[in-house]
Amino acid sequence: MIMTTNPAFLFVHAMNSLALGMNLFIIAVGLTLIFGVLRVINFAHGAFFMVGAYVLLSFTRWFEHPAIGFWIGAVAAMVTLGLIAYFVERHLLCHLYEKEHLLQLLFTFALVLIIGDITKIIWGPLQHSVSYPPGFNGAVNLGISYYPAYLLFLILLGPIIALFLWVILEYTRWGRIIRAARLDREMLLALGTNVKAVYSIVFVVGSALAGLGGALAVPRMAIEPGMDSLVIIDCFIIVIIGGLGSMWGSFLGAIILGISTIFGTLIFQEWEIVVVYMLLIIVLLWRPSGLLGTPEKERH
Amino acid sequence: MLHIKNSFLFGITIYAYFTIAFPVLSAETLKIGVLMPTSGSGAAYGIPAINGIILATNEINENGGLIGKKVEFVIRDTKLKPSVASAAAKELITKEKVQVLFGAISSGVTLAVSEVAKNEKIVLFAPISKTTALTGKKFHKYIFQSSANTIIEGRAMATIAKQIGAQKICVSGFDYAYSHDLFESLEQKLAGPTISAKYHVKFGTKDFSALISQLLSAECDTVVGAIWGGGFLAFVKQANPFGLFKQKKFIWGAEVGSHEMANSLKGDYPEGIWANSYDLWYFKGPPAHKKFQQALAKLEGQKETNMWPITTYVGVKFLAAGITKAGTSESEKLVKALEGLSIDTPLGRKTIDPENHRVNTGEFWGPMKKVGDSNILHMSPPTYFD
Amino acid sequence: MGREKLSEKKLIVMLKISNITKSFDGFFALDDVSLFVDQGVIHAVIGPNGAGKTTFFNIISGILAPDNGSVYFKGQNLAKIEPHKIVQLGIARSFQRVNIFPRKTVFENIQIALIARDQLHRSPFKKASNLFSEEVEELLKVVNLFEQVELRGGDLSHGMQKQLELAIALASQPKILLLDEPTAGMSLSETQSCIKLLKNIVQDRALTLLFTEHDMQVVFGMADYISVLHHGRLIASGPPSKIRENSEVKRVYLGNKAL
Amino acid sequence: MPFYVRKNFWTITALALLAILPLTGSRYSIDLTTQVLIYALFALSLNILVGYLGNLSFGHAAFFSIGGYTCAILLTTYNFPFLISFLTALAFSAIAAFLIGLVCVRRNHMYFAMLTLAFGMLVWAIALKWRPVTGGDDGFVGINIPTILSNPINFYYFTLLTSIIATYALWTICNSTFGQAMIAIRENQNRALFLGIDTQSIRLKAFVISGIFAGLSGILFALYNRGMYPESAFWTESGQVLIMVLLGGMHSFIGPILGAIALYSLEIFINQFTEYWQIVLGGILLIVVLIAPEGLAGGVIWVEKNFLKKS
Repeated sequence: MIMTTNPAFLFVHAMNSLALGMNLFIIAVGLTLIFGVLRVINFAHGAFFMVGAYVLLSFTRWFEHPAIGFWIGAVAAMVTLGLIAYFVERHLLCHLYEKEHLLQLLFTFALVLIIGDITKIIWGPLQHSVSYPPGFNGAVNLGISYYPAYLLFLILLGPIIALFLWVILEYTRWGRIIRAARLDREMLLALGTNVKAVYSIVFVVGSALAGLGGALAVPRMAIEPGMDSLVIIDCFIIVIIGGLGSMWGSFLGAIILGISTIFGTLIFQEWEIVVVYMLLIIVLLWRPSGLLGTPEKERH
Repeated sequence: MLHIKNSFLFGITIYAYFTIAFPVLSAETLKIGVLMPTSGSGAAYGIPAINGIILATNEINENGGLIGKKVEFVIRDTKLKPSVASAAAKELITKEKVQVLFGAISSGVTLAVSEVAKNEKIVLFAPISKTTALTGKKFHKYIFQSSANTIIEGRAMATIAKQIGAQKICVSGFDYAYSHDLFESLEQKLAGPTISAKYHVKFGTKDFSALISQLLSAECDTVVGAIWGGGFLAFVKQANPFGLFKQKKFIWGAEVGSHEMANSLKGDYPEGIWANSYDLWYFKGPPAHKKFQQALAKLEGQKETNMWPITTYVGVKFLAAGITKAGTSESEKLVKALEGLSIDTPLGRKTIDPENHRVNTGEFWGPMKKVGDSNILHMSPPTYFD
Repeated sequence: MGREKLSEKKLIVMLKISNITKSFDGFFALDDVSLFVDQGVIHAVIGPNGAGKTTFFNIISGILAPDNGSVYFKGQNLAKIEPHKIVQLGIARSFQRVNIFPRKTVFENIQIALIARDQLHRSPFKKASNLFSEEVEELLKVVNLFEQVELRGGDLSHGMQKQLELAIALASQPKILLLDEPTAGMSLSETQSCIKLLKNIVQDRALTLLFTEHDMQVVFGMADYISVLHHGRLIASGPPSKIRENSEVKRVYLGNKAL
Repeated sequence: MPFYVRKNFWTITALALLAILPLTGSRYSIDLTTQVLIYALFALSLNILVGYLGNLSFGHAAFFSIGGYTCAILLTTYNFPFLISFLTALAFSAIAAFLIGLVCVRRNHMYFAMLTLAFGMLVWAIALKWRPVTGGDDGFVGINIPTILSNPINFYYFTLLTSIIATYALWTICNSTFGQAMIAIRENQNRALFLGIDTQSIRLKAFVISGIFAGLSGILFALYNRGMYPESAFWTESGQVLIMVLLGGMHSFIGPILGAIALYSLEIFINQFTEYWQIVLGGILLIVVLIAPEGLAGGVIWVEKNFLKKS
């Protein structure tokens, strides 16, 4: 175990934590939005992430030019997932809103299985890799240290997405409706808004973010079957630490998970496996509704 | 009430149909039960490995089968879970009436299947799982292991370390039995160079940034690694921007020198690192290897074949030779026949050690280099270590 | 104030609330409220919305702890006693919004209350079916729900659900009953029969009743004694006739209209 | 027919069929039924929390593996007698459930679920990392079981008997006054509290009961496989058993048993026909979710109702 006080060393680790956190944030924020409004625990969110990665893979193969392939692929991943989500929500999930809400778990579990096999059929069982997009494969001199350009991009993109979502939630009509839905579903019904449309939009946007997150994670990862099962648990941890349904909560949760993963590995090496779960327990005992979550309303 | 009764009876009939099986035992076929992960993260290894089995069985059947019977194999997905694998193994034995078990990937899964083999007195032939516990601590007479185990791999690493002039070595791997065993074997065999630091990361992690920084600031001149598959892929891609591979020498086990790995990483593959592979389609070897590669290329529909088939191909060939020698697939006689058995494989003559049931299987090792204008690296030159 | 006039016989104090203060984020929901509830009395707590009535009930039943002051039930200080133990002491309550077990039958709704009253809910081996069936029937007859015994609680009409909740509260054989707006959402005829029912029950069972209400007809038709909350302060307390005359009550609550 | 027999006709029939199963002489059906019985018990134990108490748990595999590992370690590493190992393992599951429950029952809904998840993963991490004791990622293989149990038929009867006793105990608990209190908490925790029910202590008790029976199924699992693996504590395992409960129908006592039979046998059967078992199983689950919202148990009732109306 080497723990130096070298500032450059610490700086790189801090940046690494942020980069990991921001990548996870992009995925997890979709999960938290969906939970907040639809009250659905979407186990298939990880599978959506995986499909996003595979879609990007296909695009980088179709386009000769790596930059075009990558960036169009990232957008295509979002669009594809949006379309899949629209179909799933409109034709399948919507039949379950009125029923026992735990059935939705069973439903999303079924989706995980089906998507797992479909990706295997389309893209095969082997591992694949996509390079960093051109211009992002090197390191940038930040004064204190060199740092990989792609990670810098992720570190900047995370807050941009967060701000963008915040502006939408805070200052648009749809945003107000979504916030209202998060707090009180009955109120939403009373307002006479088109609840169906709200649910569709949130599910589509949330899933599209999972697709984007999957596409953007690709340059740092292998694309392979089963890549969904790890990311979903990370997303759950983030969403819970931050508070279910809270956008900024998942932002904070993602950074915390990033820090605990990177510095946890540094300090505790392989025992890092325990750190995250201990952290989760401590947070939940200290703040029952997560760091930025709103306490659940008393039922009368 | 009537209808409840009907659905109840219907359910029982279905259950009975599947369970109280009509023994599909036929005098004409000889069944091999294959346990491989074909879904989830293990599919990347399990599915290619099955090709080797297909190839070997086809060859055997074209030549008239074994002891007058046609060879048939039955595949079950292990999902990389020991409990699933052991249930599947029991099902293969009791329902499909397979005479031999073959396969399993990941040491925990293989050990679980091995326990079934021990209790059911059925031979388990393990062509891929590397853990020495299988034929060491947990040895029993029905287990045979033809993979290049951690002793062989560690020995090869020690030799290479000396050859490339390593002084101080850092080792890094996933925190589980395979890496620990491998590095222990490496440490025992090292003559000259010393291990200065060990870095273990949580099993299956996809983020290696902490490890990368640790390696960057470590005092060693050579890194010996054992992170495999998608993990290695992620490690390389995360380490590249930091220039890690330019700063130190690398020896990396766990078959990351395979062509499929080079093919998926393409230009991102770190040039000059020493890596290993069970097989290389471009290896200019004996005619038997060429013949094997041609047949495999035909089966896979690509000239640049995968690495895993050879492991299972050789395994099935061993089993076939054993059954032929014993004249039966009956376990006790088969065990006797397999012990000390030698056969010719595409990569030379291999023997099962009668004492510990291990095979002297080696692997290709060599530096990964650019060849021609292809951006897919080749091991050049490959040397066979066993 | 008017306690002596209410009745000639010696009054026993059921509930003594002294100097209760409760604030949420600096907003005073209750500010130094003190009052007595005497045994056998129908006592109404009234006040405009946000006056602190529900907070007042929540403090008595132990959901909320007061910042200051204390609640005594038959001389026993209720501070630090958990809500379920307060119920066991003999304080039952209903809620402003119907609070029953909607997916269980009317029978089961009452049965579980009886199980809880006898502290049988801790026995994992005592068979539940048909337990207390006679007592359940009796209670259902009291609240006129006997016909609906097989129906699910959630399938009853709103008024019936209120009656069911009343039966649940009665099942625990309380000494004092706290009802939060017992007639809320009821039709005129339902309200009237409800008032009659409540009056009968209180008389038959020698109960003490403390309730909140904003329907003035109900309040003045039922209550022996009325306390008025306004902005968390107790501004008046007395028999209906006195409250009717009270100028401050008229001013802040009734908007100077004659009652 | 005497009244008792008529009333319990289906239970008696099912038990009779299970009792004579080994007469068919099929090892496979004995093995598969043993496995199904173990999972059915596991699912029943979880349903105490999910179905009766209304608390979603994502960490139930923790108690399953604590039971299994404890029994395995005592039998093999310490050579304890069978009965002592068995009972100590049950006690360990109970203690673990009590300690974890103390923390978890202080939270509701998703936060309860996530706490159970976190504790479940801690148990998994311990099973994985405490190599000298648990065997780490290789698993704890090669458990010494009494010779009498090494015969599959004997083991089948042992499992059957244990499951029958456990199921009867669970059935009694679920239909007791305590069971009514659990349902009351599920339906309306707040109302239950104001009936004078100490909801926290009921929830803790239920958590412990549920943990003990999960531990029991874990013990059977370890003995049957003669091995215990860290994977059995992983959250996907908790997810699997949760799916069994939901599939079978959590609002009936028998639902989880049906769910365990259906999911476990489906996974095995489909795997026999196609490599693409995931898509087939997923499709079946999807159909069940969309047409039988109360799970399989609800489906049976629904079929009965609708057919009876027609006839």
